Formats: sequence, C-alpha cells, structure tokens
Amino acid sequence: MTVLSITDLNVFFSTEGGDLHALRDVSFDVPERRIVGIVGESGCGKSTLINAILGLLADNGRVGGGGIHFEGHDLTRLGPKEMQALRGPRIATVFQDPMGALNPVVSVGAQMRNIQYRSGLSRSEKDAKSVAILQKVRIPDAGAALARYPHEFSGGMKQRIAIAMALLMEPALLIADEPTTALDATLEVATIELLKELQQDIGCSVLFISHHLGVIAELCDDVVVMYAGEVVERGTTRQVFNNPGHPYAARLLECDPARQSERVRLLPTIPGEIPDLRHRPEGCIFAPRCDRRAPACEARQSELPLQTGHMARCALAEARS
Amino acid sequence: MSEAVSNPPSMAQRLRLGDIWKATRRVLREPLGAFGLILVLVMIGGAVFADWLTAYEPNKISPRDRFQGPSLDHLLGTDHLGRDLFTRVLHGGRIALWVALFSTAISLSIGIVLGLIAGYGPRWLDNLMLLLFDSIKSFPTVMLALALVTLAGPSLTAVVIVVVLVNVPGYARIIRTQTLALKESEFVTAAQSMGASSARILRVHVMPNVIGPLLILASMDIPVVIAIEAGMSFLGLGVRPPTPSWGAILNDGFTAIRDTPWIAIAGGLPIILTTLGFTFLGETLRDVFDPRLKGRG
Amino acid sequence: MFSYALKRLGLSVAIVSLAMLLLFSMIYLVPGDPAAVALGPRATDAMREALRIKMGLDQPVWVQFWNFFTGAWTGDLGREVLSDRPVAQVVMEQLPYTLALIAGGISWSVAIGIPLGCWAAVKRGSWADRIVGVLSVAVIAVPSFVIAIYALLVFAVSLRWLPAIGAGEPGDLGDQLTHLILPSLAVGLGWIGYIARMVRASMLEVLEAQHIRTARAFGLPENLITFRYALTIAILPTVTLLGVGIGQMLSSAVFAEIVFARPGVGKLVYDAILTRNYPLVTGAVLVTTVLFVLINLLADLIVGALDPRVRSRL
Amino acid sequence: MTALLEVRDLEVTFRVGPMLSRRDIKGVAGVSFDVSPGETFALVGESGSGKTTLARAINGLQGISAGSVSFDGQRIDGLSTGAMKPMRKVMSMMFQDPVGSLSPRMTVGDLVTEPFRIHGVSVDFRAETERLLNLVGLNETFADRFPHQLSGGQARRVGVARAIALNPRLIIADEPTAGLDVSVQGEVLNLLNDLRERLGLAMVIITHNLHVVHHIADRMAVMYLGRFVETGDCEQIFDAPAHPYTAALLSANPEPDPDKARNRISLPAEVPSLLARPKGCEFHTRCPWASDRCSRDAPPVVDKDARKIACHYPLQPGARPPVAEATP
Repeated sequence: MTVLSITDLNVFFSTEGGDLHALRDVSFDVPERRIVGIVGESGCGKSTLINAILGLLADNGRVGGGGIHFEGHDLTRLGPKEMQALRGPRIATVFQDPMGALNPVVSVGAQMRNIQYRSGLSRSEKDAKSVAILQKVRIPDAGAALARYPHEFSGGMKQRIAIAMALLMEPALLIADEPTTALDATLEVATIELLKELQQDIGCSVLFISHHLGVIAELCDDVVVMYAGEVVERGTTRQVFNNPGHPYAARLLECDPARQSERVRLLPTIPGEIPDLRHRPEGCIFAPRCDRRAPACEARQSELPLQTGHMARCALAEARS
Repeated sequence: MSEAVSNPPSMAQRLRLGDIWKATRRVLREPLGAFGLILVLVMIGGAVFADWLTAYEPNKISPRDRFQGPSLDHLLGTDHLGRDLFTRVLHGGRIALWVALFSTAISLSIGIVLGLIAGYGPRWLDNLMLLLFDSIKSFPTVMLALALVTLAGPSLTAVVIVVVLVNVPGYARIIRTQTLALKESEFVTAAQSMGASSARILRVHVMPNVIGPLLILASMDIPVVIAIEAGMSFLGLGVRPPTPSWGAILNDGFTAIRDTPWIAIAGGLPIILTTLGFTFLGETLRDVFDPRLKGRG
Repeated sequence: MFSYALKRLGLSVAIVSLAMLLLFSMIYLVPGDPAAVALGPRATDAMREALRIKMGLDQPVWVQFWNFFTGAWTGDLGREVLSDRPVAQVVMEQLPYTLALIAGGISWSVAIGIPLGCWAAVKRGSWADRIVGVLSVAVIAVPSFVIAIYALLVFAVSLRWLPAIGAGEPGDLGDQLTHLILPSLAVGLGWIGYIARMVRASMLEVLEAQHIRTARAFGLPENLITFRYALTIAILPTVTLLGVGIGQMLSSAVFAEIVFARPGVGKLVYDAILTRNYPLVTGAVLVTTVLFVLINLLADLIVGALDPRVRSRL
Repeated sequence: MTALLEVRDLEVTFRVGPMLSRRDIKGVAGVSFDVSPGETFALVGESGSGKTTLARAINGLQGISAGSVSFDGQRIDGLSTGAMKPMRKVMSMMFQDPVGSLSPRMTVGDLVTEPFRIHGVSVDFRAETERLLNLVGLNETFADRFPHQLSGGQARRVGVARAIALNPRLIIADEPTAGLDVSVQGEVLNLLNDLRERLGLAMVIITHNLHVVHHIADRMAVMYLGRFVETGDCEQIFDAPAHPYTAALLSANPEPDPDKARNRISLPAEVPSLLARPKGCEFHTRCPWASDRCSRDAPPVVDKDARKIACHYPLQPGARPPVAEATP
C-alpha cells in the first residue's frame, strides 16, 4: 500500500526576474512502512518539495499542476484548515536545525502538550504520553525534562526531542529534512539508529532527505535522486546505488570521497553549475554538464523504466531485464 | 613604497553618477519615497532661494501690519510685530537645515571613530565607553538641553552641542556592535592571518561594511535633529530673536493661540512637512538599499 | 536570575554615578559663575560672595564634587535659591504629575501600538499593513510639541471638547483624567507608532523563525502560534524599547507641561531656568536621570523574567 | 631533513564563566607534531575537539599558554604582531566559510592581490590577478565580481588563490571542503593536490571528514577534547585504526553502498564538556570497549610502528565493538 503518492508535481515561484520553475514533473511513491530517501545537492528542490507536501510554500510559490495524494486526499487541493488537521497527527516533520526547531520561550512539556491539543486527553494524560516518548528517545530523567526549556539541552538531545515530538501522535508519514546534518558524525550514527528503531516500532513511513549518500545507503529502502527540481532517477536503494541509470546519479555516487576506498590523487567531479531555473532548457536538465550528451538529449525526457520500480529520466538509459 | 601604488581605488569604492541616477529612480518608483523627496526638495529650495521667493524682509518690523490673517499678500499671515510669516518660515528653514546637516556630520564623524575604537579596541576600553554612552543617554534630551543652556546661555552652538551629545552615543553603539560582529567574521580573521595592521583592517575591511547602514540611519535621524532645534527654539533655548526659527514662530503663536491661531499653524506646518519629508525619504532609502535594517532604530 | 539582577543593579549604580560626574563637570566646565547667574546682573560682589560660600563654590573642585556626589546619593540635592526649600522636596512634589503624564503616554502607546503592530504583521503586505506603516512613520516623525500645540488648537480652543490648561481639581479623579487626555496623547502618540513598528518588525522576524515553521508543521492553531509562540518572543525587544522610550517621554513631558500649563517636573525646570534657579535645575535633571535609569533597570528585569534564556543565565 | 613546522606540548587555555566563578578550560591540552617541507598533515576531529583552535594557535591568531611553535627552526609563538608579520608571508591560512572569509565589498581582483598590498610588495596587480586566477582554474572575468556573486566552489578557489599569492611554504586550511556539495568537494581537493605538487607546498588540513583526509594527506592526527588520541601515517590508520575513537569516526562516514553499509560503530553518549573532563581515559564515557581501567588511569601515549596511540587497549585490525555484536 502507498502512503504518499506524488504525481507530476510542478511548483513555481514568482520572482522579480520572472517565474522560477522550482519543481518539474516530480513523481514518486512512499510505500507503507518503508523509508524513502531523497538525495540531491544544494538547489535540487528538496526543501520546496517538503514545503509543497506540508502546504507551507512561501507566499510567492504555487503548485502549477500535478497532485500529492495522501490517505485519500489530494493535498494540493486541501484548504488551510484541512491541511492543518493533517499536519502533526498524520504527517509529522523533523527539521535540519535542532537549535532553531524548538520554541525558546515555551517549556518542552508545554510544546508537547500543544501538539496533542486535538487529542482530547487531560493534561496529565498528555504529559504521561510525552514522558513515554521522551524515554523512548533516551532523554535522561524524562519527567523533569518537561519543565525545562530547549536551551537547557545539548544539540543532540534537542534533535532527539524534536524526533520525539514528531512521533508523539504516531503519524502515518514522517518527513525528516536532513535531521542529522547539523550533528557530528558520531552523533549522527546514533540518531539514525534511533530513527530506524522508532520507525519500526510505530510502523510509519519515512521520507528522509539527505545529501549524505552513506546515510541514505544505510537507512533507506528506496531512493529518489533529484537534480535542479526534477527527479532524475528512482528505485530501490540497491538498484540505484549498484546500477545507476542516469549519468548524474552515477557521477554523484562516484564523487563521494567515501566511495574511493583506495587513495586517489584525482577525484572525480561534475564540472559546471546548476542551470538558472527561470530559464529551464526544454530538453534534459543535466545535458549541459553531461559527458554523455547526445542529440537525443535536446528533446523533453520522460521517465524510462529500467527494471521493475527503477526509472531514470535519461534518453540513453537502457532497460535491464 | 608609496600609498598610491599600494591602494588603487577598488571598484566598490568608486561612486558613479549613473548609480546615483539609478538610485533616485528606484526611490521615485515608491509613492512614499517620491512624496518625501518632493517635500524635502521644496523645503531645501525654499530655504536656498528664500531671498528671491518673497518681497519681504524676515526681520523687518511693521507695526501697521500686525496680526494679519493669511491672505494673498501674506500667505501665512503676519505676527505680533507685523513680520511676514511666510518669509520667516523660509528663512527659518535655513537655520533648521544648516543645524541638521552640520550637527549630523559632526555626530557621525565622532560616532564612527568612537564606535570603531570601542568595537575593535581592548575589552576594558569597550566597557568603559559603553558605560559613558549609557550615562550620556540617561539624561533626557530636553533636560540635558535645559541644564546646558541655563549656564551657557541660549545659542545655536548650544543646539549643535545638544544634538551631538544626543546622537553620538547611538551612532557609536551601532558602529561598535557591527564592528564587534565583523571582528569575529572570517574575512577579518583572514586579513589578520595575512598580517594586515589594525588600521588597515578597520579602513579596508570594517569601515565599508558598517558605514552604509549608518548613513541610512543617520539620514532617518535628520527629522529628530530638526525637532530638537525647533523644540529648543520653542523654549527660547536656541537661536536668539529676532533670527527667524520655526520653533520661535511656534512659540509666538502659542502665546497668542486663542486670538491668532495662524501664527502657531505657520510655525508648526514647516516642521511637520520637513520631518515627514525626510522620514518618508529615509524609510524608502532604507527599504531600497538595506532591507535588513527594517524595524531598527 | 538573582545574580543577573544584581549585575544589572550594579551597572545602574555605575551609570548614575557617571551621569552625576558628567553633570557636575558640565556645570563646572561651562563658563559662567552659578552664583552670578542665580543672582542676576544687579547683585553686588558681596552678595555673590555670600552665595558662593553658601553654595560651597569657594571650596576646591574635588570637595565640591564629593559634597555633590554624597549629597545626591543620600537624597540631599541642596536648597533652591528663591524659597530656600530643599530641592528634593520641591521636585518630589511635582514628580507625581509627570509620572501620571508618562503613565498615560505609555498606556496609549501600549494599548494601541501592540495590537496594531501584531495585526499588521499577521496581515503582512495588505492595505491595512501599509496604512498602519505610513501612519506609524508619520506620527513618529512629527515632534511631540507640535502635536501638543495642534491638539490644543483643535480639541481645546476650536472644538472645546477637552480642557486646555491645568491638571484638574485635586481629589476629582474624573476631572484629572479629562485633563490628562490631551497631554498624554501628545506624549504618547509618537510612541504608538514606534511600538506598532517594533512589534510588527519583531513579529515578522519571529514568524520567519524555524520553530514557527515547526509549529506550523505540527498543525498547531494559528492563534496559538501568533500569541503564545510568536508574540511572547516578539514583545521582548518592545519592553526594552519602552524602557528607553521613557527618557524621550520625559523630554516630551516638558513640552506637554508647558503647552497645557500642567504642573510637573518639566514645568518646574523650565520655570527654574527663567528665574535662574540653578540648584533646582541640576536637582531636577538628576532626579529624572535616576528615574530613567531605574525604569530601564525595571524593563531589563521584566525581559529577564519573561525570557527563560535570560533567566537561567547566571 | 628538519621539520618545517614543529609543535611541542602546545596548550591553549580559555577563561570562561561568570565573573565570580571564572574557570580556565583547556581548548588544546598539550599536542606535539611535526610537518616536513612538502608534506600534508591532517588534523581530524569533531566540533569542540580543539582542531580549529590549534590551527589558530599555530598561526598566532590565538595566544598559547604552554608549549612552543617553531617554523623553519625559529620560535614563532608569542611574537608581537610586527615580528609575526614576515612569517605571514611564508605561512598562509584558509578559513572554513568559502564566501564568508572574503571581504564582502571587495572585488575578486582586490581580494587575491590583498596580500601584496598588506606586505607592500610592488607588482603589476592586473597581471598578478590574472596569473593567480588562472592558477586556480578561474578566468580573468572573475576579477570584477564580488564574493556574493560566486558559488561556494568558486569562492573557495578565490580563497586558495589568495592563500598562494605570496608563494608561501605552508598553508593551513580549515575545513577546505565545508559547505560544498559532494561534486564540488572533489574539485577543491584536486586543486589543492595539484598546487602542492606544482609549488612544493606543505599543508595542514583541518577537517571532520576522514574521507577527505584519505585523498589528500600523508599523515594525520585524530583529536578528541583537545588531545591527539592517534597520530600516524594515513594509509596505516585507514587500514587499521588503533584507537576506538578513530575507528568510530571512520565508520561514521560509510561507503555509499547498501550492501556494505552495516558496519557502523555507534557512540551512544554525548561529547563531555571541557568543563568536566572525564577521569582516566577521556574517551571512556563513549568507548564501546572501555573497561574499569580506562575510567581510572589516563593512558600514556605509546609509540608503535611510527604511530602514536593514547589507548590502553589498541584495536586489532577489523575489530568490532562488543555490544554491537550482541544485538543484531
């Protein structure tokens, strides 16, 4: 069963220099109880995608076609009130910056009670639920933690509190926007293991956004590779990482210094820059930087199935049986 | 090695006429900015060309014409000595604008130097200077002016001193805060690691980054300075009669407010229009050039 | 919190002491003999000398400062020249009127400014926001004494809706409040604008913050986000600003008291200048300065009490 | 061959806390290492490990409280700003933020020739700008741009150009790949490798990313709470980390290979505060292998096959943490 299904989503921002086509024809599914990773470098449209799902696009942004289907609703057509009812209980989010994600002048306990405002529970029942989930994310002395304010916790603990808040209402979908990027590498490992444990416990699906290929490889079942606001490749993690079909995905994997287990003096790179999204080329978005560019790349590319569940948006990709 | 060779003017520091024109057009595109600019230009024009704009002398007493209401002969009427108020308002603009520009320039120069020293110098000096700024600021402006004038007597110099005392702590604080932030920035550390002297760091790396916002804030302070001058003259602590000043005219009008209200109106109107003009212009300049400053000051 | 308060108190004492030194050196450095100024041009040399001795001006400068300094800290501000009453007593008699005026000004600015700023921030970019923006800038720009005179002209002289002069009958609260309306509005009108702008700006800043985005992502109701999550943070700089604003309101009060012929410290100082009652001037200036520093201290402590981050800083 | 840079028992102390209860903490707590001419030495550690403080102390931007720093046999610690100035021509530094380390109101041309102006070197600025920009793979048209008009990778190249302007013998680079996308990181590392071969530079690279180190450094040191826990040849350390912390760091950035990714060593507890350094081995609070002895005695630094290790129980190659094996 599919929890979240995005079909041909397009998002535009109106800017002074004209309309910016931030997302073009983005399609992918998040199946039940699976962790789907979204990989991409800066400017690939990861944040816009999250905001579009949550219905929190900036004032100058708008959805220009396509749909986001979640539990029988098309989120692009829901009003603000209905969207607000889904956010929190059904779709929860953990953001990148643990320092900024918690309100500095409201105690942790009050913030967690406020999240449960629709639950109809009494104050002490809400607090009991908060304590239970804080213990799950291994906050020491969880009962006393409710009365404390965010600045009294370390960065790693704040991020664990943020995760606890997100899972408090046992949502169907957890969106994790680079939740470990601001943490040190060794803390990152612990946080990811915790996240995986809780996901299995609650049985939710996770949309996990990261630029860190190693983390994606370890955590995710499926992977979506984004470049300049387009999905260039998607499939199971094994399919994409072992047999990348799109040149960008292939180059990106090669570039990770961690991929080179032998010492090399010349590391692979992707020369060039992301194109100006106000003037999208009609053809393949990666063509200007691609070393396998061919005449066929001038035309609009559609997603080409390589294997069951494995697609690449490249004219040169070949189906594998 | 000569200074000229070691410091060719950088691209960023060269000001071009084209840029000024571009900036003016951006200000004019905003209705509020255009309104402010027109008001300011009218006031400056009136002050500069005062001698050509009216047929009257600002200080000539004419008992026959006392207390005349506004008419075509006397656009704003006349006062208790029969002087034409429109003429006095134009000439009063000279005083107001001169005080505004002169004292703002002095406050800026002192404020920048003190702020750079406080921000970049040793910690103890910074603390001492902050304490000094806070102490000066703890005198309410008018109280400070009153105390000063009691002893030194009313004069334009007293007005300028009061304005400088009021403005310098604020300017110095802004420069200090920004300098402190920049001192920790990587590009200043990078300059230190290259061996640049403190003087060079302040001149080349700090100053260009703090001066722009300060100039905009200072331009927004011009109405405050005009208000201080007018206020002190209103209390009889500024320019001495018979020199025309908006505040003095307002005071004349206030004394006779029940019988001849036009004198008070004539004194207040230029103050309102000028402060509004400079404020609208300053706000627009800030929004156009430095949106980050919004809501500050 | 305790040590924070103690530190702020120490700083306030240092500021007041330094302000005293500044005031004293200003009096000392500015040319002119205070005794001569006080007695006017017709006094004889003998009279001047007698007053100089009485005022302690014959003693060395550091003794003069020490006497001034210790006197001021113990509430002895000297005696005024005309009636020979203690300056402190004269000032304290007038202080309640000025405090009432400033309290009135603050009430106007808080009661109108905060909701207006909050509303403009929530309706950002709308016509309402723009009108509030222009109006706030306009009332900030126009000096309070011009507002006072024009208000007097319109509401008291022309329309005769409100009384023009005085502070009202003692003991008649209604009459006193009616007399307070125009002067306090003149003092507070500009501050309505300041506070509306400040609240709007800090609200916008806070509403952009990541934690507000997080709160939205949890589907919290907009009212809870606006008032509990955003305004509690956005109000903090406004409280600090109000502390500073008291100083400017003290200045405006001088004008309002003169224009509306109200008793108060401002009127007292102004009259003292006209009669060259110089100990009264310095005494009153010192009292307003201490008042200003105390109110700022209070504002900082309020911020400390409202903000857990400051509260826990030792 | 004598060392170009020689650091001995270096300590940096900070005073922290409120006025009444002010305490000293050691940001760098006694480290020693050498860098030979032409060699690249990497300092690796996580935030708060003291690696950036150490770099600043070497460069004289940060006062030191004990130990010594020598450059080419000459003591350079504690020099006055004036006496240090000539040293700054032969030793340059690059900072973390590619854009933020460039003065925002100066053009690229002014930025890369700034070292000449500071040191009063008379050159043809235009020709030098062109030469330096070409050297780092940018063309002359960049000379008129401002930092905010550059991408992270381009800004980093400008930083490199500025650092090599005066032909230094040593470059200290603080997180040269921080904030850059994976595809751009490689470009910067390639550039640094290329320049060091062409110009015979020695480099000290500061980073938290061990895989960056792998491709650029000859020798490395791993820092934890201001001390070196392991120092030695890069290849050797990568083949077989001997200190548990090194092993955990190495595993924390795994290969992007779903079939091989299950080899992480997770460190449960948080990094202790410098105000409360643990007794005994300072890593024992997070070490999966820790025993009683580790919480009692501080381990001495042991020399073993040209490596220095501060651990009671150095790991054997391929060791797995005892806890991780117990739970599937």
